[in-house]
Amino acid sequence: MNADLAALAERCAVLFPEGVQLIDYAKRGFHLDLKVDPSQVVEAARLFEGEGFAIDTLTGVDWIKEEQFEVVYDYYHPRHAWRVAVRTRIPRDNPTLPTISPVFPGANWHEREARDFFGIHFAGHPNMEPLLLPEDADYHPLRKDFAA
Amino acid sequence: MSLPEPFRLLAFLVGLMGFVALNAAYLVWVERKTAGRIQRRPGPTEVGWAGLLQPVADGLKLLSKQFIVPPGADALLFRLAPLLVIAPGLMGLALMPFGESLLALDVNLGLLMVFAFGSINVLALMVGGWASRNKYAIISAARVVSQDIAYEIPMLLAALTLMMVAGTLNLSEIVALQEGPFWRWNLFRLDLNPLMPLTFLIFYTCMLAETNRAPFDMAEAESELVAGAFTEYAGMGFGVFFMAEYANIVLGCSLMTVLFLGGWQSPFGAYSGVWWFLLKLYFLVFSVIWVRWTFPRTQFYNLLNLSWEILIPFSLFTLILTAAMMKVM
Amino acid sequence: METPEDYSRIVKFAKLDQLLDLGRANSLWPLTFGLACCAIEMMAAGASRFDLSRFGAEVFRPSPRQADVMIVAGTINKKMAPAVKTLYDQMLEPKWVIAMGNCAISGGPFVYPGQYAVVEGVDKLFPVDVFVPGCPPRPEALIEGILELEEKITGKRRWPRVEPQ
Amino acid sequence: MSTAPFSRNGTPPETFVLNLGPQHPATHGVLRVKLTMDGEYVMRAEPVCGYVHRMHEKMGENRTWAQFLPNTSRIDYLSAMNYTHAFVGAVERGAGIAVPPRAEYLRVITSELNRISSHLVWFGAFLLDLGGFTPLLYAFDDREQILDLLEGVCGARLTYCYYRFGGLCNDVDDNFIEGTRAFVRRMQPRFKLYHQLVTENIILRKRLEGVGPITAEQCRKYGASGPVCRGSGIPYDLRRAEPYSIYPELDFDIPVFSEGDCLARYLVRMEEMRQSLRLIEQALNRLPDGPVVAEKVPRTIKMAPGDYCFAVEAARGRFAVRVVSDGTDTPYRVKLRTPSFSNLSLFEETSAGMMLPDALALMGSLDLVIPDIDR
Repeated sequence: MNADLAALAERCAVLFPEGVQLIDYAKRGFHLDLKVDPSQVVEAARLFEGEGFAIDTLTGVDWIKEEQFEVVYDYYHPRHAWRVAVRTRIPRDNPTLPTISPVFPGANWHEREARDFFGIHFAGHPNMEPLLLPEDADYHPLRKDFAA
Repeated sequence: MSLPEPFRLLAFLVGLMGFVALNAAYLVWVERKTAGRIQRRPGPTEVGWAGLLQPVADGLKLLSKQFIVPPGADALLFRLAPLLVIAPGLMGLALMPFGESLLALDVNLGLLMVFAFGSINVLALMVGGWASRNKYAIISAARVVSQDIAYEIPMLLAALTLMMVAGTLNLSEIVALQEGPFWRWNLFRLDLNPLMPLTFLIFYTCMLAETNRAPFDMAEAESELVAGAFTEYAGMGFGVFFMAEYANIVLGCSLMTVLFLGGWQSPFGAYSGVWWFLLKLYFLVFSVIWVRWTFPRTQFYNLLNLSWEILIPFSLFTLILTAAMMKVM
Repeated sequence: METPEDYSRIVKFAKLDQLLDLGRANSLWPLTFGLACCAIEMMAAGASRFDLSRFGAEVFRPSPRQADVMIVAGTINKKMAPAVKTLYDQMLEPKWVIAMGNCAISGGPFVYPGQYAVVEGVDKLFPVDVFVPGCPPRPEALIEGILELEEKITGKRRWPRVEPQ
Repeated sequence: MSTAPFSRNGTPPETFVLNLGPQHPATHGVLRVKLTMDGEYVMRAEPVCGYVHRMHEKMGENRTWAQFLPNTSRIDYLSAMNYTHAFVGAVERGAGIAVPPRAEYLRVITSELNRISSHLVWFGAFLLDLGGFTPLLYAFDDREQILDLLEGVCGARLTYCYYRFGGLCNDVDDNFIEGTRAFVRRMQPRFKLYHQLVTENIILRKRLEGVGPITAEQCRKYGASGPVCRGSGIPYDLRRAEPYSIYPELDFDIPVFSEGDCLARYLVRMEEMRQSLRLIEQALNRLPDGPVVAEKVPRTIKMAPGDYCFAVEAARGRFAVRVVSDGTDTPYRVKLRTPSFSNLSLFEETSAGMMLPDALALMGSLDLVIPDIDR
């Protein structure tokens, strides 16, 4: 099992020189960690989609001290049960990311939810209205500087 | 007790109104108690002894509820629909021979008139659904029309076989022909129509579909169309629809008792009277209630296919078979 | 849609009103309106063990027109508040409201400084008759709530009230 | 199977929008689906959620680790044990707390009991959508017995807060063990009853066979998990794929059906209940003695900065908690990956062209819990 995983890690390292890490599942809960530049997000999604991965979720984290949003895409492989976390960092003032919904339609709702909570705008997203907040909501609750 | 003509009829009609109202009230009680028993719970017990006053409480509450015509609804049709629903049930029962002399209208074309009144029910539900200007009600109105048309035809064909067997349309004569012990009943007259139990089953299925009950309750599909054709009705409007549903069930079951089970004839030849009629009637009504709480709802196009592809051919076949058997006999 | 003001204040039939109240109390048709966890306990109250049908209340009417009591079982969200208000307006006089569970009474576990989504209590939207505390309240508590509502309607208590020691 | 909507000789079908409103008997909660309908056929179904959004993730950020525990059992109140297990597991994985074996066994027993009770509620509600009223009452009868057992252990019927970091809050007594054994014995014949009454009913089979097909590709594209993906041929069950707690030591098999229609998902859940009974029996036989909580669990949890995931096979599918900690005693970010969110997201694509009753049967077979979607 580790051999195919290591082979996958090599392939990712070729495409994304920034940072590929094999993680011990027992400690962190996922197998492969990938730091990716915001523009390469769709490319990473296409790579994992080709490998047979499935979209799991999209997590936004607001690092207010470093003035950055961190967006983590989670993919898992139904056959080999691998779990990959792809991370990107985007500036806090105008957070935009290319949408991956053409590759994974499931991400459509996750991106709308991230827009609700953090105000991250996903370029090219079919309908960018709020999903969980009321239609006219202009506040983004999960930002650290959110006051009710 | 031979009152002059108009008063006798008036007494009968008043009696029938009371019979239908009482029926509707206490069939609701029977339904909730049987549903309780089937679902291992006691059903209404607190209101009066064993819940016997529960229908009275429901009636009082429905009577004293506010009745409004929803804005934008067609006021005239909205109020007309409940009347249109309850009227056929009453008039159909007026033709039913409950007992030898307990018969409001002895009409030669009794069977034809019952079916004529039966078909008004479709129109009433459609008018009710259309007038309340509610999307769910309109969908349910469309469903009622297609379902009842699909199930009117096999019912009529089955009734035709019975008419050929009995040779007359007059309901009291049909009952009179089934004189004597129970194998004289039409249901067991296999000499004339070997598939008579099958016709009985076809008639029973069509009666279920006509009254929108049990596996065919597409009109008032609780979990899909909120409350079907009478979503917007409240208080006594809804109460009348509820009463009409039970009146139609009683009408359908009493029609089957007259046609197949020998009306007020007793199974062993003697002591025949109205109590036998009521016994058979309520056995059939109980089976309708029993079916409701056991079966899920059928798929809509399966329901229509069942009628067009299975019931109609079968009832046609039995009709021709009966004609052939009578020719040969 | 403004409901007409109550005529019964002008004309009073003592005995008839009592009879009608008795009829209304014993056939409270609840509106199927489960929002969250309390809805499961409401279904359990309607199920065989804690049977609501003993009080004639097991006919859960989905349409607000035919329901008498609205059991608000769950959390009222700010996005849901206008819908709940419309449902309450669509219900017809005489109607009652049972606020079931802490979320419906006061916002329950989701009230903290800086919360942005929960309406703190259904009585901010419309008047509530009976409060059934608990998170979620046991089915017996809901039945006690219905008995409480019946006492409020008729003035007489059906079963002796159980005083906690 | 219903064909796609037919446009009458080229003219586009006139459609109307039917609002399967926030209050509707078939949605079992407050989910609104905007159905663009052509007559009886659904052209496009667009779910609108957020009507019971309860800010669980925001509350995670201003509560200490232990204070967030009651929230975990209110996200999906039907399988509250599994959800608490995920959060507690993530914190234990981050803070490096070991859990004694007795606690692990009891966690598996209570989680599986909770899975059966959740599947029973689904069974009743699903058949309520299809028009059969009685199975709901039978399912609730069995479920009441489970609730009594779990209430005897942790005092709550629905929102148990039974697990703590490093183990459980209290030990089980003997009549819980006898009660569970008696329940397992009583439950076996009940499945035969359900199969005779419901599964072999021709009306129901006609309602479910071939209705709402979901392909394995769609499951992968939308991230559907649990009985939804196992009904479409993907044998992905977290208890086998990413083993946690003591599931590797117990032997049970994963029911997988490849048809992908409502009937397949129905059979997966019915079979899963039987497997859970086997699991409970084995776990009860091997229940070790010993402490129920790890000895030195620090009062305030301190975790090395970084993010930790823990995923659990809940009744509805894969529930994962991603905890980001910055070393203080309150979590920096708690992400709750709930199964119903992804399962519902594929409803829009799969329900195009179906009739209204079929679409509702499909939604019932997805087994949605609405606060699980809105969090």
